[in-house]
Amino acid sequence: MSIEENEKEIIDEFNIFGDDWESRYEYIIDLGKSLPLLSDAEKHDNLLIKGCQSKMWLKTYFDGTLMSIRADSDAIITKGMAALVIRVLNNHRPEEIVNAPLNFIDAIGLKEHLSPTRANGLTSLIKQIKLDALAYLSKGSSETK
Amino acid sequence: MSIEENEKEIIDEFNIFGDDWESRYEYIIDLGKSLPLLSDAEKHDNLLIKGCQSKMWLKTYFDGTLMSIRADSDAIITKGMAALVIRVLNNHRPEEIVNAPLNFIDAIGLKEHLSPTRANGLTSLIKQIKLDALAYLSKGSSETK
Amino acid sequence: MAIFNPIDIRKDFPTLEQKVNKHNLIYFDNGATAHKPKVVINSIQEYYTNKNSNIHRGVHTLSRQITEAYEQARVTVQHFVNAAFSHEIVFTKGTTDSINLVAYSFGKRFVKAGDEVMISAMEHHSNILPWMQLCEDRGASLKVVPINKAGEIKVEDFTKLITDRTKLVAITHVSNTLGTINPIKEIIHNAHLRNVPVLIDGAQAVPHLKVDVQDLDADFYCFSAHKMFGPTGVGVLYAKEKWLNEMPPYQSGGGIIQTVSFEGVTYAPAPLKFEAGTPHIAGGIGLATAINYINQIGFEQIEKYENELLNYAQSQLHQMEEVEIIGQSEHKAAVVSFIVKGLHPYDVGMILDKYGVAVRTGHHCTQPLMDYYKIPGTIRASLAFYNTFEEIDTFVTALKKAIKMLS
Amino acid sequence: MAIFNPIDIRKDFPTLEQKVNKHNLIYFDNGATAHKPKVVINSIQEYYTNKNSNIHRGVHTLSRQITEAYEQARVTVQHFVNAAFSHEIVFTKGTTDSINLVAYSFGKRFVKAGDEVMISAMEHHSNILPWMQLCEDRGASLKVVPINKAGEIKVEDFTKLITDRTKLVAITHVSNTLGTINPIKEIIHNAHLRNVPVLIDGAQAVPHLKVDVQDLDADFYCFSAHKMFGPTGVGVLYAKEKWLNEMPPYQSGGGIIQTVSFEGVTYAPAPLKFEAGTPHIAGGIGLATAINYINQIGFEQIEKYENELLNYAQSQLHQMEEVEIIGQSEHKAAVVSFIVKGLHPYDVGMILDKYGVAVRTGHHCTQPLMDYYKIPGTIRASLAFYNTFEEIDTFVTALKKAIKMLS
Ligand SMILES: Cc1ncc(COP(=O)(O)O)c(C=O)c1O
Ligand SMILES: Cc1ncc(COP(=O)(O)O)c(C=O)c1O
Repeated sequence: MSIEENEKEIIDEFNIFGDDWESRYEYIIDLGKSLPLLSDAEKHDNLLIKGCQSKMWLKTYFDGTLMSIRADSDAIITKGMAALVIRVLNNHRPEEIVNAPLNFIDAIGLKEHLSPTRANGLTSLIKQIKLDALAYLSKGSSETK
Repeated sequence: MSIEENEKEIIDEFNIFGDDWESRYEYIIDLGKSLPLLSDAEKHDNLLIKGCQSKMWLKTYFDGTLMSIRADSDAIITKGMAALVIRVLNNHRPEEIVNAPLNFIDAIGLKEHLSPTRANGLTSLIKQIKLDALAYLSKGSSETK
Repeated sequence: MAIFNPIDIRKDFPTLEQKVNKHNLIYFDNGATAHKPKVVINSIQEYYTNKNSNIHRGVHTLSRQITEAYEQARVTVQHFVNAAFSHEIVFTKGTTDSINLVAYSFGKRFVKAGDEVMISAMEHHSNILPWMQLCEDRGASLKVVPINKAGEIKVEDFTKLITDRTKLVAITHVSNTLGTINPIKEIIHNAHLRNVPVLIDGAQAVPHLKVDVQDLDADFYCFSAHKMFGPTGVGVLYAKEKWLNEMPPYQSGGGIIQTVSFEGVTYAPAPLKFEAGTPHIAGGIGLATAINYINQIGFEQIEKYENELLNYAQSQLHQMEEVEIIGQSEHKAAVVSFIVKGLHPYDVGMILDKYGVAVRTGHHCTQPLMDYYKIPGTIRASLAFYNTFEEIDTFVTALKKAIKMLS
Repeated sequence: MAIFNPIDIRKDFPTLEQKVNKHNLIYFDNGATAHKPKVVINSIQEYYTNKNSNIHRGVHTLSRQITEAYEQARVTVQHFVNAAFSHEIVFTKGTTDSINLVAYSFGKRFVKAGDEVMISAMEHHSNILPWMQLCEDRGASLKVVPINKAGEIKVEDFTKLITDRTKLVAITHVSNTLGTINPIKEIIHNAHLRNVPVLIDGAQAVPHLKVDVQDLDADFYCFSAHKMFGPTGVGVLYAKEKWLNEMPPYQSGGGIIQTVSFEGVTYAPAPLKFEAGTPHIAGGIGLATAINYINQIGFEQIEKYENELLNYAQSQLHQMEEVEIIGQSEHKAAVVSFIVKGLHPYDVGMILDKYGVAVRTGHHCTQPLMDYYKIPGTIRASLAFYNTFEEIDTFVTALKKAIKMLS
């Protein structure tokens, strides 16, 4: 599925919740709880994304064609949000990732997580994923970050 | 005449002008023009009062009983105001000078000259005269400042 | 002095009358910044509408009038902290600016290689970093007085650490994270026995309790208007006249000098020497209005009411097993920090916000303190006299829902 | 863009509608501070009434919303001066604060004993004293580029004085006393040929003309909100990203770091690194509103109208024998300084005030310039786009009366 199709799918899922923030957040929290994204051993400080109130680790990998993304957080909502972003972007080509507008976050009513307050790591996460994608693009060969 | 009587006299003179600021200022300006208070040779920098937009020189003298005061300014309104203050305080005992409330400035409608803006030297002039008076008081013998 | 009634008081604060996420706003983030009563907002509006002019510089009427009003504001601040002279009140940008001013000017004059500056383990970054910087610049060293688990400083610990090289003690009056009211009068007394001057970070004290700098014998006392119901961008440095006279200027520029030539300058006396540039005139006017407003209520009533609020909030939280209160001193201002076992403060804060409850989560600019407690942060409810018991109930209900959702 | 009509414009500025000493106020002291349009006053009131909260720190809704608004204000400033990035905009207390920041942080990193800093003879104290202080602290020397009698700097004079030790050039865009618009684009170009960065004091430029920092290629550009129809207590430092990255922080405290322990700190990237403490949030919001207001009128119309005003005022004054205009450059913003032969500026200003005319008299914080002209001060009429030809007529009439009274 393309990035856009992934986004569409999530938007459809969230549409069911209507105006009800509680269900939306329960969904995010469940996502955060269910997915062990990185093992404790993997959570090195050099994977930390700067400027979040909660800790956020990011690990990306490039096989020469597709980029895969893993991330984790010590805060459950942040982790759930990261899981959504990964679900959308994972296993796509770096140029697709660089150009992804990621409108779905706004569309599913979670735009508040994109605010420039430094409390929130989502903006930084997306920025770092795109920076990694850019770096892979310019190098072209497989690599881990 | 006592300081209070001097003040009373000036207030009476100014009462004639009523609400008319132009006459009041013409009076002050005339005062400023007519009185050569210090000769140019006397206008040493060490007599300068700090913090005025116009220059203001102050010279006081104490004969052991009475204090005499002379002052001058390169701005004519400042000079006129100084002349009024001198007319009130000159040749009085230091303790009288220290305690003089100088309400006349307010009473004759020239309170604006007492503002704490540093543009205006009148407040500094009065402060310095009183400081000199205090110094004479504590020493007691004749002296020039 | 009218009888204290928070319901009436709340009417003075328009910001409180709003819905957040469809709930009535419950604002428990007063430690970050407090809301402004209408009189303060109106005084700022009135300044810009009718009185605007630059000060100290013009001979014209508007300029003269606003200079007088601004200097009157200084006198209002003087009386608020009971300073001996109005020229001991320096207007700054805020607490951070005040502390930086002292670190620079006092440091330049008095701190040399090998000297020591002493702070406590519960300081706000604004009362840590300027001293670290000073010590680094001058080759001096920073000494940190420990706290106990309850979040208290022992006066003896302070006294013990003072040496002949100690040049300054800098300590907070009230901890923004823990709420602890430190025994600063005793600390100042003991420091003075060793001839060491003391700077007090009063940012979190002035909204809650009566400060008397002469009774405390503080050498420097710093605070921000925005945390005491006044405008943003303005704060105060109180300093004893003798220090202001000895300290060189900090920033330089228009307004701080008597004469300038390229050969040299003569400085104006304090406070002007420390107030380079056009000041935040509307800020000074608004701060004075905020002080008058506080005085009308009176600290006696404020302290009594806030104490009841604090006790109620703490007792409610105590009843929740999963909650641990961080900062258990017996002397506290109306600040409760806590953690929920197993949950990240950020998650809890996010969900509370959804219920209209504004708390702050994180390290509250006291990272070393978080390291001491080995926690990533806390959830902080910081109260003001316009908060109510009902709000605490609603907050506790919301907190329970949040915990349920997140567990 | 509506057609420019000062009569309509004046209605936006409530402060202009008042009597001073029974006369309609004629406010010709815009160089000291400008009045605020209602939209600016309202945006400040609206902030305090409904949006007040601290920024960057909270997860709650109010805090998030105001953080976004404050960062949006930064973007508005960015576009106003056409900076390449919004993170090149640092919010400060004002021009003086901005210049002190650069003197400290750039100086600490780049200026060593034996180096030189270059300014001009027409600088404001705020663009003299910080450099004198820096040079004194570092053992560097201050070089002063001369001006001619018309009040102009010759680009060649500037270029000639640059040496291999010149580390920075600091010069005003528009002289607050003379009105001269300096050829800063050429000066910057020439300084860059020698690899010397240039700081521009833009305090008196931004209210009058369009500034494009990229076109100018300025390294640093400083200005104050209060002189451009915005609030007091807030200003801007524009700096090229590369300098901000290389410069150490100035003030330290809450908000400027990523991590702190007593062992060391990691700083946040610019602009946060330079914005310690709670900022003047209402100030940032008000400044952005002022910029939007100016943009609505447009600098094209402003420059054209002000030029006409300036020419008219100068030609009226030229006709008076006893008047001498100080500052006769062909490139001037709407500022006229003059002296009346045989009279002290202070006296003239006092009497003008009695007729409701607010001018500034004195040295205008440019004492070295007064020394150059060998005068104690000038009378300065500094105009804004809300001033009118009729006001100039009334002013000239009042001036004639004042001269008559005083002569
Ligand atoms: C040319 C110039 N530079 C700097 C300043 C200082 O500005 P502020 O007082 O707002 O810091 C002024 C204002 O008087 C000025 O006219
Ligand atoms: C204890 C303490 N000190 C200093 C500060 C810094 O105050 P400001 O940000 O107003 O400069 C704060 C505010 O967060 C504080 O709580």
